[in-house]
Amino acid sequence: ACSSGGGDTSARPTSGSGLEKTEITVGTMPVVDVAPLQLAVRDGLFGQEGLQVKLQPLAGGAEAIPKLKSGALDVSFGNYVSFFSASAKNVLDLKVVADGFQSAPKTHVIMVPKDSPIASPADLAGKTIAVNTRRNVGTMLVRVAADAHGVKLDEDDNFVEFPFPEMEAVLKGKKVDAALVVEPFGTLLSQSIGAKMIWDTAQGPTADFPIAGYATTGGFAKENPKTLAAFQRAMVKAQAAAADRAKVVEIIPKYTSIQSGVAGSLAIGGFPTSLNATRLQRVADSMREYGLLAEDLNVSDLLFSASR
Amino acid sequence: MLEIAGLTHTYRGARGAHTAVQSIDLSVAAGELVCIVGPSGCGKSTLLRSIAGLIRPTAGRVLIQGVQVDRTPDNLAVVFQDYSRSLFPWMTVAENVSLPLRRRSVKRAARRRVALAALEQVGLAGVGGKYPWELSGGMQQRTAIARAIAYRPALMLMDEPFGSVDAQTREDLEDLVLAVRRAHGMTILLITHDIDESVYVGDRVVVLSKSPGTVVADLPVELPGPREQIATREHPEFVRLRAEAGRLVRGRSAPPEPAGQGRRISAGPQTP
Amino acid sequence: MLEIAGLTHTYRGARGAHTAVQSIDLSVAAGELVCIVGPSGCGKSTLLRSIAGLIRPTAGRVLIQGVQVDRTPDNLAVVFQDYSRSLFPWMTVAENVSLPLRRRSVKRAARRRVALAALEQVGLAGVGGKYPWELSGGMQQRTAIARAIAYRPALMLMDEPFGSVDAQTREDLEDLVLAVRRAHGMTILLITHDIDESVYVGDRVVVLSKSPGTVVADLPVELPGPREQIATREHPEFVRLRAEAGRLVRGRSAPPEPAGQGRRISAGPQTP
Amino acid sequence: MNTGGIIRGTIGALLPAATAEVLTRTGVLGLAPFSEVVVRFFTLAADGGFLLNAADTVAAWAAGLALATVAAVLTGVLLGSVPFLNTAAGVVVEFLRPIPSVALIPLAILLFGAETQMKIALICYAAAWPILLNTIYALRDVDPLAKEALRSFGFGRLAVLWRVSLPSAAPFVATGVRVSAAIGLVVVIGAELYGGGERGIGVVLIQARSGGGSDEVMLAVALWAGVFGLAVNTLLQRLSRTAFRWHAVRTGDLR
Amino acid sequence: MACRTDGRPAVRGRVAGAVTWTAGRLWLAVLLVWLWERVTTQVGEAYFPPPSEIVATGRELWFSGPADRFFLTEEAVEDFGPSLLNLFAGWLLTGLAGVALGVALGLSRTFARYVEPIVHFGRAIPPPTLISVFLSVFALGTSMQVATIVFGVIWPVVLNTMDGVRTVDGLHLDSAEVFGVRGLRRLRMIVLPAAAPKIIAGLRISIGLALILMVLSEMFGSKHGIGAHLVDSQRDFEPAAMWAGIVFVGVLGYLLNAAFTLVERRGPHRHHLARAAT
Ligand SMILES: Nc1ncnc2c1ncn2[C@@H]1O[C@H](COP(=O)(O)OP(=O)(O)OP(=O)(O)O)[C@@H](O)[C@H]1O
Ligand SMILES: Nc1ncnc2c1ncn2[C@@H]1O[C@H](COP(=O)(O)OP(=O)(O)OP(=O)(O)O)[C@@H](O)[C@H]1O
Ligand SMILES: [Mg+2]
Ligand SMILES: [Mg+2]
Repeated sequence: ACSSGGGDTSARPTSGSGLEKTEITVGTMPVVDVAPLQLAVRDGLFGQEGLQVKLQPLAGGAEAIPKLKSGALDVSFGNYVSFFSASAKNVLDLKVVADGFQSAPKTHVIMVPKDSPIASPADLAGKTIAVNTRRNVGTMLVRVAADAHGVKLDEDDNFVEFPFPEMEAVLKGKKVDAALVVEPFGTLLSQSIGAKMIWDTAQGPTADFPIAGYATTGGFAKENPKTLAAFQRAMVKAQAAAADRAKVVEIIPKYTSIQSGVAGSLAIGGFPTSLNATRLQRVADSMREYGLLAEDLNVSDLLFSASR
Repeated sequence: MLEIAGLTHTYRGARGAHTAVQSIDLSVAAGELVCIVGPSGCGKSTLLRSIAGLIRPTAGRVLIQGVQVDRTPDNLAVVFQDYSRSLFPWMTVAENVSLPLRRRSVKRAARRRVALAALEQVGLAGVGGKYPWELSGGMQQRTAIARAIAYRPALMLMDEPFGSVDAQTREDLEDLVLAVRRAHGMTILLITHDIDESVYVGDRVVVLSKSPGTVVADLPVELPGPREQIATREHPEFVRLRAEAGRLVRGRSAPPEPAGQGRRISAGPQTP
Repeated sequence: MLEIAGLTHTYRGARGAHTAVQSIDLSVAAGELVCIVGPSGCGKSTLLRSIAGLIRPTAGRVLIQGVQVDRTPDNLAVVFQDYSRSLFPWMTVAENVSLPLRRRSVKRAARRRVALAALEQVGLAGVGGKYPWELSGGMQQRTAIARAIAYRPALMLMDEPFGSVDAQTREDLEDLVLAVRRAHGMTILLITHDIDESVYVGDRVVVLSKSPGTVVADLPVELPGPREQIATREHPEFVRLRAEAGRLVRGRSAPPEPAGQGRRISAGPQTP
Repeated sequence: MNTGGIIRGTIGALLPAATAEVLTRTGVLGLAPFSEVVVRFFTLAADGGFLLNAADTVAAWAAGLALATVAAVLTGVLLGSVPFLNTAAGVVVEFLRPIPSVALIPLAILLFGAETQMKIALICYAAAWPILLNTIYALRDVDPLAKEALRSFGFGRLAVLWRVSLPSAAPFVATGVRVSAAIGLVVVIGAELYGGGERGIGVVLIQARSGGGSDEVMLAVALWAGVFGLAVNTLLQRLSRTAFRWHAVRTGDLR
Repeated sequence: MACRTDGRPAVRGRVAGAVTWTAGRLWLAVLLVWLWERVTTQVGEAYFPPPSEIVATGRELWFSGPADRFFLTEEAVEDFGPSLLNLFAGWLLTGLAGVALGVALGLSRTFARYVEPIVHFGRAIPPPTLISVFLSVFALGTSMQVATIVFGVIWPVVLNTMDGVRTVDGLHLDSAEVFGVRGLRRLRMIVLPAAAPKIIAGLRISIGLALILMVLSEMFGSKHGIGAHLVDSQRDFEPAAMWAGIVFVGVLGYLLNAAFTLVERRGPHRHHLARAAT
């Protein structure tokens, strides 16, 4: 019941007929995670399903929720932690439409300046760590790593928020002790200021950790089940296509300002092709464990399924 | 023409009430030019504002041509002392002069004609296209007078109209008022604190007491022939009248000053 | 005391040069009170500002007590016409009056004493703690005079000092100037456009021509005894002098007006 | 500003520019060298994509400013002529004024959805205050004698408002608009940067920041904002000096 | 007003006066809050909680602490303390630097011709685009936030001071010259007081802006402060807490403005200041 309707794609008509809405707006960000979405648009995968998709860049993801609510976006890319806590706080009637991205080796790393005495998460006690968003997946990944080394970090006291592009400046200026960064910033930091990676979060309890996906509101899902199913089908093809690293490396410089040279050496995460409640439940459980959720959250209620 | 009976005005402010004028009775015949003099703060402007319907009297009434004033009557024009504030700097001189005619629904072209004629009459032919602030003080005050003339009021009220122009211009404007009165047969009520001026231009000089102002004297001015700045002022009757009015204005006692200081503490004793 | 020789001042502006005063020669003996009259814009203020060293003459020179003026001399005080702008509203009356004494390095307590004495002299005992804007116009002008007195200058320059006060106060202030002169033996140069006033207070009346100003007459005033507002003005010599000065000021021909309009176009012809 | 003014202004800018260059070149400041920012400043000008986005931002700015002007003047006239309402509105205005529009982004998104409306609403919110306050103050300061002069010829309240109060308040309102123009520019870029959207300079910046080393673009855009703000200020100042010459003469503001 | 024939009616009169005064000022605010309450309760949108809920949240967040700490919670001390410190430090620095630069620009037309364009230029630069500059110039934390505030706020102070100094009445200057008040004494006793109304107006505008920038500067790189609180509550989807922050900023702004008005009305320059609105 939890798998998407992607399996029987070929059985459905590929023309636009039958869709409640043929034109949808999708929120996106200039990050590696959305490479399949960009591929789908470029290669006309949505068109094959009779869908016309308009992409709208988001600034930081925080505004995805009000944009979904107000109808400015029909579907939006976003990280699961934000989606789940919005849902838990009853701010948004959430439906996850497609899985997007999961961590892989070196996609989410803790970096320290070249000459830093910090060598492992065990040394992070009492230190200040930069993350791009507090109380989110970043802090969680660091806290999980620290826990594994017996160090307790406090959500409010040990983390400060900086946009990824500023991390170079704050690390170099020793204004923070460490930073959790994603690609391409991990690669760039080691190239530009010789920053050292002290921990790769893609191991232990956070290996292959679901990071982000595509969601919509319950209201939209109810009124446009066929449209969303078409979107799912296209995304499944796109996610599958993105397993080919060359395709991803090729498209990244087209929608981000990552240079082609850099793109080639990036660590690239996984692009899951199915929407799996068990996998996503991991995120909710970790959130509960680390105080980002006040109560247990049953993720399977939040997944969109075309058959419903 | 103008009948004032028992006019009293009391200002009510945050710091209590202040009676500015009290039981003023005054009547002005059509075509007369009456000057009102009185010490500073005695309520001259208050009287004028009541006549113009700009403020409502606390008691008493004002009749113009037999009609009681309750809002600004439309056969009346006012020339304020402070020309630089009563002319509108964003309009040209001609626009300023023709503005009141809009109330009479006069057409644009006709308005312009009347305005230029009025300007010519006050000696300002050719400056209609300038702005008030491009003119000297005397010319600005003439513009204000032209505005009043163009409106052809039955009654013209002038509040210290020459208080802020230099002596030279002042004499010219005094003569201009006399000429306008002659030309249009208007009734004019002119407020001034210059006793010489009141005697020089007035048919009658009404003297108000210090605050709250009441009428203390109403002197007819009987000077021969048309007035002339130098000769008239040398006339014995003029010298007598100005001395009399002067004594009446200051004679009663010193006019009030805010802080209650006597007025001549130092100068007085040293004058042997 | 004061020697002015061939004083000429030309303003250079964006729209060309304008000569305000031309070849003025004038000398004032110590203790004299000289009045300067002249039509509006003839350069009276320019003359005063040159004497005070506020502007540099284009030609000619000014000597005070034998010393050539190039920057403001320190034995000189000025009373400006516009009291409301020449007093500092952020200082109390006493602070305003005592400010100039700082220059003389007078101690705080002594400054205060001198200031209060000067205020008392102009009839303002007890208002030292108020702010200028809490006083009436006449009182403000007296404050400006007190400031000049407290400074004990050898020469006091007054630019239309009573131009913006009402007639009543004006007369009081005229008498005050006479009293101050007697009390301190100062030399005073008083600029006015009121001919009556110049004759009433002056030992001499200097008449300037229309722009560019030059000296056209220097009339000695020989009125008997101490002056008194009503009696003096009724004196035949006073009447004669004011008529003469009046003819001199306006006689030459009409003073200039910016737009070049004749001054009496309308009033003139109608005067039979 | 005339040619001389531009030259002098440029000379005045040289010292800070040289300082910035030295500091960045020597690495005292960990930023892209200033001269590279300047180069980027010029290449942006030739970049059609950037210009399209900039046009979008400027359009939102202009619309927000216009809306703020109309709304603030109307409210100002209402409050300025109804004293008891004005007294009561004081509390509300002083409460609302310091609220940063950036903090209102999510609410604005929710209320105004489509990104252009959202931006316009935020600009309008931030830009309305100076204009509103100037309008109220200016109407309060209209010379009572000027109003009486018109009333004495028998004109009514509306005529006085239209023919005296509004014209004499206009120069101060214009000053308010000039202040608001700069505020509006700051807000529109902030709104795009924090609120995302389809087009606009902020979106260019978001994209530029995705690959690291983005100071250069960010600072070049900052330069553009400054240049644009300077130009708008000069233009508005000139316009109001011409339109309100009577006022400029009075305050000696004719240079 | 009530008659004041004996003592008691006078007191009653004063009390009645105070009540009328307060009511005259507050009725609209109360009415709007009431309307807001009705509308939001009716609509029930999570992002627009009713005022009652906002106030309750704010109280619980910040004002439910122990009595010996004036009921402030630890959170309040952490949020407000640094915020207010930054605000005042930034504002004070701005005041000093802005007035100094403004005076220099006002006194010398030549200097102004060269520098004034940069001022108008700087005024239009959005502070968020300068994050990286601030970050690399200043250490993390306070000084960077103070820098953001100073940069965003200095312009109105400079421009107003310049304008005030430039428009000092020529007759004031002439009077000073005639009586030998020159140099520094002239600056201190004549120029600065004469320009004071405009300088103060500039400072008044700037404190409103400073508040805005304080919040803005805390939105990144800050663990505590109202800006951080706003961002956190937005990210945590707690609209009531976010609104409480907004309301707090509004109230703070209102209070700062009221304090300013008090200084203007009570200070030695009150008359002089009252005339110079904006
Ligand atoms: N709006 C007002 N509210 C309260 N008191 C006022 C008001 N206008 C005038 N007064 C007071 O009423 C008195 C008379 O004022 P008014 O202006 O009529 O005098 P005036 O004779 O015209 O004086 P002046 O010769 O100085 O023009 C003065 O004491 C003045 O202070
Ligand atoms: N700063 C200036 N620049 C250019 N022209 C000036 C300046 N000051 C005065 N003038 C001109 O010089 C002439 C003399 O001016 P001044 O002020 O000395 O006249 P005045 O006799 O004092 O006039 P009033 O009686 O009106 O005070 C006038 O025509 C005036 O326009
Ligand atoms: Mg009056
Ligand atoms: Mg003069």
